Amino acid sequence: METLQYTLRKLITGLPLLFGVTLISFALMVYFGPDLTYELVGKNPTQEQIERVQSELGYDQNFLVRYLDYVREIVTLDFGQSFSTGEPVADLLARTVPVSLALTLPGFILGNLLGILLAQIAAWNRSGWLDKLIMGGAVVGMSISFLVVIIAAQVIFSSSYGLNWFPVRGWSVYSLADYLYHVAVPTLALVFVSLGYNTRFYRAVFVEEMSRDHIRTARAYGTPPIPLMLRDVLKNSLIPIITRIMFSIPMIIVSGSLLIESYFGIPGVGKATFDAITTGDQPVLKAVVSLTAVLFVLVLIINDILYKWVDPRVSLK
Amino acid sequence: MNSTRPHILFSGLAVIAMVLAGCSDPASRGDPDQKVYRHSMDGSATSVDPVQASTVYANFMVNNAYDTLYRYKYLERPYALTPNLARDMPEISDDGLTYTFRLRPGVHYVDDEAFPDGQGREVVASDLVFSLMRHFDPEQLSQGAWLWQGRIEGLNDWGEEAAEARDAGEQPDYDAEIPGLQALDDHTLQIRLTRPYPQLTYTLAQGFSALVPPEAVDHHGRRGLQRHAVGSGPFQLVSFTPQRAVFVANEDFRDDPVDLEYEGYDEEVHGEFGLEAIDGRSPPFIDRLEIDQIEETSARWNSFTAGNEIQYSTVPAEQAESVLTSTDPVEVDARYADDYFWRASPEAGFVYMNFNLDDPAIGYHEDPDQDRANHALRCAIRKAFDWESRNDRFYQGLGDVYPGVIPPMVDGFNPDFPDDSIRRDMDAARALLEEHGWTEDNLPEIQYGAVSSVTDRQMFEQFRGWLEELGFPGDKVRMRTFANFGDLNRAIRQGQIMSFNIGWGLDFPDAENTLQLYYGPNEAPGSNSANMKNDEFDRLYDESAVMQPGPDRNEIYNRMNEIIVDECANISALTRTRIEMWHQDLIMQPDREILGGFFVRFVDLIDDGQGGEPE
Amino acid sequence: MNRPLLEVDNLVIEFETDRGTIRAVDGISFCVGASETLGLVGESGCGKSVTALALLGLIPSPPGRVAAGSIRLDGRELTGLSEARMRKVRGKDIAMIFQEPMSALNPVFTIASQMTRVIRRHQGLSRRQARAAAVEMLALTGIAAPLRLIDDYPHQLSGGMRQRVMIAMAMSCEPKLLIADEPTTALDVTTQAQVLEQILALQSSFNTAVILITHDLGVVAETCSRALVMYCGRLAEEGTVESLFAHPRHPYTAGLLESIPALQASRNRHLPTIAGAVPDLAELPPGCLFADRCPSARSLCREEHPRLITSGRDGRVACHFPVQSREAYRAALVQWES
Amino acid sequence: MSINQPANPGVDGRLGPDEPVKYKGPGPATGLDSPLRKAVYKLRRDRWGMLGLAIVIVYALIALGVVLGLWGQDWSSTAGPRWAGISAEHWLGTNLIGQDIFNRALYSTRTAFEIGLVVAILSTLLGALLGALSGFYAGTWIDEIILWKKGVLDAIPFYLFVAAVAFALEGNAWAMHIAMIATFWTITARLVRGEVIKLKNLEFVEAATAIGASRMVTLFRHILPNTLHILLVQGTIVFVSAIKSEVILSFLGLGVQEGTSWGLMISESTQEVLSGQFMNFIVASTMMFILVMAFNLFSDSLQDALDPKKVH
Repeated sequence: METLQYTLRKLITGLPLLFGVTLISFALMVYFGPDLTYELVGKNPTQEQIERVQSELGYDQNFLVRYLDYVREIVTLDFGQSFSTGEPVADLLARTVPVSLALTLPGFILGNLLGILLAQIAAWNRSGWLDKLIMGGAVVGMSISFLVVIIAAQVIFSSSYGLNWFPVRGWSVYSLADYLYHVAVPTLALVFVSLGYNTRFYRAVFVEEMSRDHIRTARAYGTPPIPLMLRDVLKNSLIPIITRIMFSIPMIIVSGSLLIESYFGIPGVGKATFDAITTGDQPVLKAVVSLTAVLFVLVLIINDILYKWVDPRVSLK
Repeated sequence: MNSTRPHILFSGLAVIAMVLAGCSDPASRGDPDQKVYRHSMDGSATSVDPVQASTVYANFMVNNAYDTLYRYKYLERPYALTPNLARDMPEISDDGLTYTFRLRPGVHYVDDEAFPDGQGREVVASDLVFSLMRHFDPEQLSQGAWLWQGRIEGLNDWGEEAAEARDAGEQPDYDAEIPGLQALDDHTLQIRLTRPYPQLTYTLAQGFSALVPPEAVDHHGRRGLQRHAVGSGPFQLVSFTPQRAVFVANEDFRDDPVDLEYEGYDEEVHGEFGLEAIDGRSPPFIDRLEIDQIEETSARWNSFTAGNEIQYSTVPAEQAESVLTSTDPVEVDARYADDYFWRASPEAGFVYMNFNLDDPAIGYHEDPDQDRANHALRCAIRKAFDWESRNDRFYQGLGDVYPGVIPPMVDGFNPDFPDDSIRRDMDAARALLEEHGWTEDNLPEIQYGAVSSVTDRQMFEQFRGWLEELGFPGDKVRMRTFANFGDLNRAIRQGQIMSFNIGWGLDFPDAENTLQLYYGPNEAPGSNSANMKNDEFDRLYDESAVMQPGPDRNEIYNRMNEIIVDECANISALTRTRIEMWHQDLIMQPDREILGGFFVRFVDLIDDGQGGEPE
Repeated sequence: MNRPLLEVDNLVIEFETDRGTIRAVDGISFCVGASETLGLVGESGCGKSVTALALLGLIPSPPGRVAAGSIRLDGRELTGLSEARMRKVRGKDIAMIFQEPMSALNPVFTIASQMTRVIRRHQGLSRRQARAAAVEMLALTGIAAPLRLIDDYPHQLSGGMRQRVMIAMAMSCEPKLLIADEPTTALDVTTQAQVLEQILALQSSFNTAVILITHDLGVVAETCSRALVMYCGRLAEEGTVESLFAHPRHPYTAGLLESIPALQASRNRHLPTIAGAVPDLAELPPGCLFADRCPSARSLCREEHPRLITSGRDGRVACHFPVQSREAYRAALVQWES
Repeated sequence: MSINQPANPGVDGRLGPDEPVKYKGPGPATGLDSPLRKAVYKLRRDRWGMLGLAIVIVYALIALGVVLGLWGQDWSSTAGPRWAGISAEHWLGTNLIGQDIFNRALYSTRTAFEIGLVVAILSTLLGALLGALSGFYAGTWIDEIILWKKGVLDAIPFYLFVAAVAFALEGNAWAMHIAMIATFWTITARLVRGEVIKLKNLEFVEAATAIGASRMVTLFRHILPNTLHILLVQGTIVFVSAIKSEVILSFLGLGVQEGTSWGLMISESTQEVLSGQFMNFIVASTMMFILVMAFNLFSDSLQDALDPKKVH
């Protein structure tokens, strides 16, 4: 009941955020966004035809009218059909979001788990050679551009100049084997690129946590390293960990990994959204933007509820 | 803390569920006894509605799902028209204004819920009347209306009435009588033109003119028809997404046996492809057609070479190095030639660079001296343009470079046209500049519009390199980037860009289609993006536009081509060549061009029961 | 006297810092007898907590390390012990109570969870048995309804309650030695007394030796039999509580005694504190480290480090010129200040 | 709890816990009185940090040389052959259109510094200003609005935002800079806000207020200078983020519009590596990696030196 009340209250306080995200995105992506007119008018259009298309696309309305239309669409959850393909926006999201999730989740999960693991090892061996090795590796990892990682991974694993084990690009997944075959290289790249940041972040969290009095207490009572790190330190560090993970989730759902999807030609939501921005496909943009905002508010709420779940001191006031 | 376990279990299940949901639908793999042809395209059709069939990809879909009155012969090149839904070629009145078309009787639409009893009714002449009227109904957002704009008596007037009706929130009257567009009976159509338009028959082979039953528009609406087709073509569309289209054979497709010789079969050219197998049989031969629309070149190539996925692909540019052993003549490495059939096919179109002649810095100028100087400047830039290098660096040396805008594949191409406009001559270029008083200081800033992509940028930098050799300071050659083609296109259509690279795909194999690119009245926002306005050219265009094909007309075309070259309005042209490859169990000669999209009905598979490779 | 329970001999603890190696504890030796209560007194930063952590092998390393010396519990050497063996000592043979009951307990686990883990680890009991033992132990520390709070989280308890929980946890494995590091500092005055009483009561019933670390001489006076006074990582003075209070020998001890308000004869006199600051451990002066703050320092004190000498019956002091009496110290102080 | 959570792990993931605690070694520090001198002293003793700084300086000199016209001027000439190998004329070979890769890599250094400096300076200033206002007026509507803006920007996926800005500005050459500045300030602002809230309750600030200094003077004269350590460290972090983002944005066609950059070179290489042409890729990514790595090392040691609470 407390949670429910809290959620409702929080939903209402999330309205300004919803408003802000939709307004800014609407202004940038839709109002000042690309002009589809000349894509749609044919080779030798007349002035009337041009105006007709512009009016069909809503370009002749003023900002407020268009924004209010947008708000109405959000409220009714009806974004219509893609301008460029005629595909209902709901279908488009239903088709692309799972692909993005399937593509990025393994890398995201592995990147975080490995990051936590390495950070725990580093934090436990703080200032030892293992710590220095791990943290040195993290700095190196952080210094390599994501794009470079992707290209290198592709050349090494997917080209005839390297091992040629995996497909160069694409996403034709019909079975679990196909899935593993296609997801391997993207996952590797995702893990590589996130591991440095994750390890550093988590190590800082753990090191801080390890300096707490209660950890000293636990050690003074003979807690062995593994339970100490995995139970005492980890559970007490969950708040920053949860925050980091939770706030990545809307990004994963909405933008997937745009770069991976573009580079490997994978039909995920990041690519779809990016294409919609480049072509000015307003219905798709509007849906994605409002999805982002809603997810963000939801994440804020779930985040707080999770805080309460992991830390009994937190109350949802 | 016991409560954590179910949570972990639950999240694990959720992840697996999502992963599986991320897998594509495997159901489309089909039954092994069926003949399935898996085609691939290098871009996406965005709609299957004939009114929006403006791209190669969309046209390909429309050609297979719908019927047009005419089509191009399967194998004959240059492209030649042949009746399709029409029984024969049209009867044309002596003044060239009245066309009478006779439709085949007994052709039916595929079954669809749009029809009262769900059964496809017969295709009748009034359906074509309706289909052409649709282009002039503003609600339908036609991209093809320009083909008939002002050409057919009364059609434009009806368009205005339709616009008024739509503005008033009413349905336009599709039953209205249009003087120039009448169904005399169910199988006879008469078109009356405002002035002669010899290309009319060509336009009736375009996807834009495909026959759509009014019931389908009423029932599915414009939006519905973007992704659903109700036609009478050789195939029936089962599903369509921007990634993949699936068709099945139209069981009731009319009986129309193939006369291979009539279609242009030539033992020497086509002998190795096993096409004789279809002679005398009635298309379509395959049961199922799957079209994967894969823009990613490597993904397409991988899928093609993997062996069991797509069966047709063009060779991506980055693979050309390893696939080809020679570019002139084109030779394919044995690794590929042994496994696949291949063909080097020129595109039905070309790429070229335009100057915006409305820009006083480089184009027309009130001051005659300045006007001449600008003309010299354009010509000098053209002389500095190194087609050989452009072809070599960006088109693997496969392109065909020729002067002017009449490409080799159309009637009217003159192989003896002087080629100095495509020959690089730096000395002459510099001399020309000097002669007209151009110096490093008074040269204008050349602005080049392009999309912000790697290739476009490299093309620009190459161009800038040439101009630097010509004597331009590097900072006087600037690229104006556009985030996407739509914005660039708008800027071009609004006459804001001084120079730009652009391509043109032929709508029909007649030089009129390319010469109109420099016809004054077609200036921005039309397709005359150079905004060339030359009185003689315009007069000749008007004159030739009403002429039937023949040597007289070709002579005028040649003169018009000369005018374009003399004006230095552009730097043209290069026709790209693509290497198409297909698996050897296919019996076909593919053609990815907008004119050749009719080939799929002639595709057959060697039936060895296993679907394996032939000997 | 029997063999002492704990023998610390010449313990040296060093830390690596940005500014070089510093000695936080420099050559301390002492013993604790079974069931004895030893006070460890000094200002904050004097090395007393570091010493306590060293007994448990918990010096954070790096940067710290036990550079020399030996620690023997029941005759068993602890300094070279492997981490795994040391863990068996922690909580079982030596238990520790910390200063901050607020933060010393893990906020995200219940009392039951934290206590049963310790009990099960060292006594091999089942979950249920361990819980029963925890309840019993909580009752022994004077918690009226242990079942009511055992499933609470630490933040739901008052400071005094938390410290009792801490004591219960410490005593739950019946350790031989209990180290109480400022156990009452963070508590209010009434609770302080109760908590101290509880520790003493349990000590006698379990026969545990206690090292009570404090800066509060009053607490030492009330609870301990013997006390060590530390200054800058070194032992300043050692002796029985009676003799330390009656006859402090080290000027630092005398100074500390002077600054206890409750022991002052006259309340309206101004309360003397020890002037000056503790020297920088990274740049230690030669000679006596207390010299700069000492009213009776002479030139020798700044040149030569004083060695521990026996004083009285079983006391020791590290001073070239030990204080003769508290009055003499006061007089010297007045003179020095002026 | 408000929406002001550490919400943007995207830019560099360095959002530490709110209050890292360092080991409190025994003994108070004396000797080095000024915190700045102490920081410089610490910095100079950090070998990796100094190595990083030295490399950054070398790069800066390369960039300066390009600006002064000493080298890297021939980056656009297309006179060379296609994909030439290493030779005396083309030290690192040429690209598809015959441009000299060595010269392009040098010129790109200048581009990197231009982007890094513009974005780092402006976004840090913006973050400082808004963070300071937000912290100083914590709890008022000014704070609320700034927090709201921050929350909104954090909620829009970064690359989509940049793309949107780029399209809204129709391919403007500064679109990338503007978009980065508009997103990177939020972290700086969050850190400065926290610091300002802490500082404004300190004695010297109260003293300044007591002697009648106006609120703005107090904020900008007395409080903001005390957040300098945050700004310096954030500046280096943003610099690195900007250079790294440029690569990806250039690949997406949203990046550098004039001149060339490592990002553009790497984008070119995406079309070359599968044909076995690796020079563009290797040169540009190595040049960039070394600079970013050096900056990271320097940034870390700067953070160690300036922030006494930094977790080691």
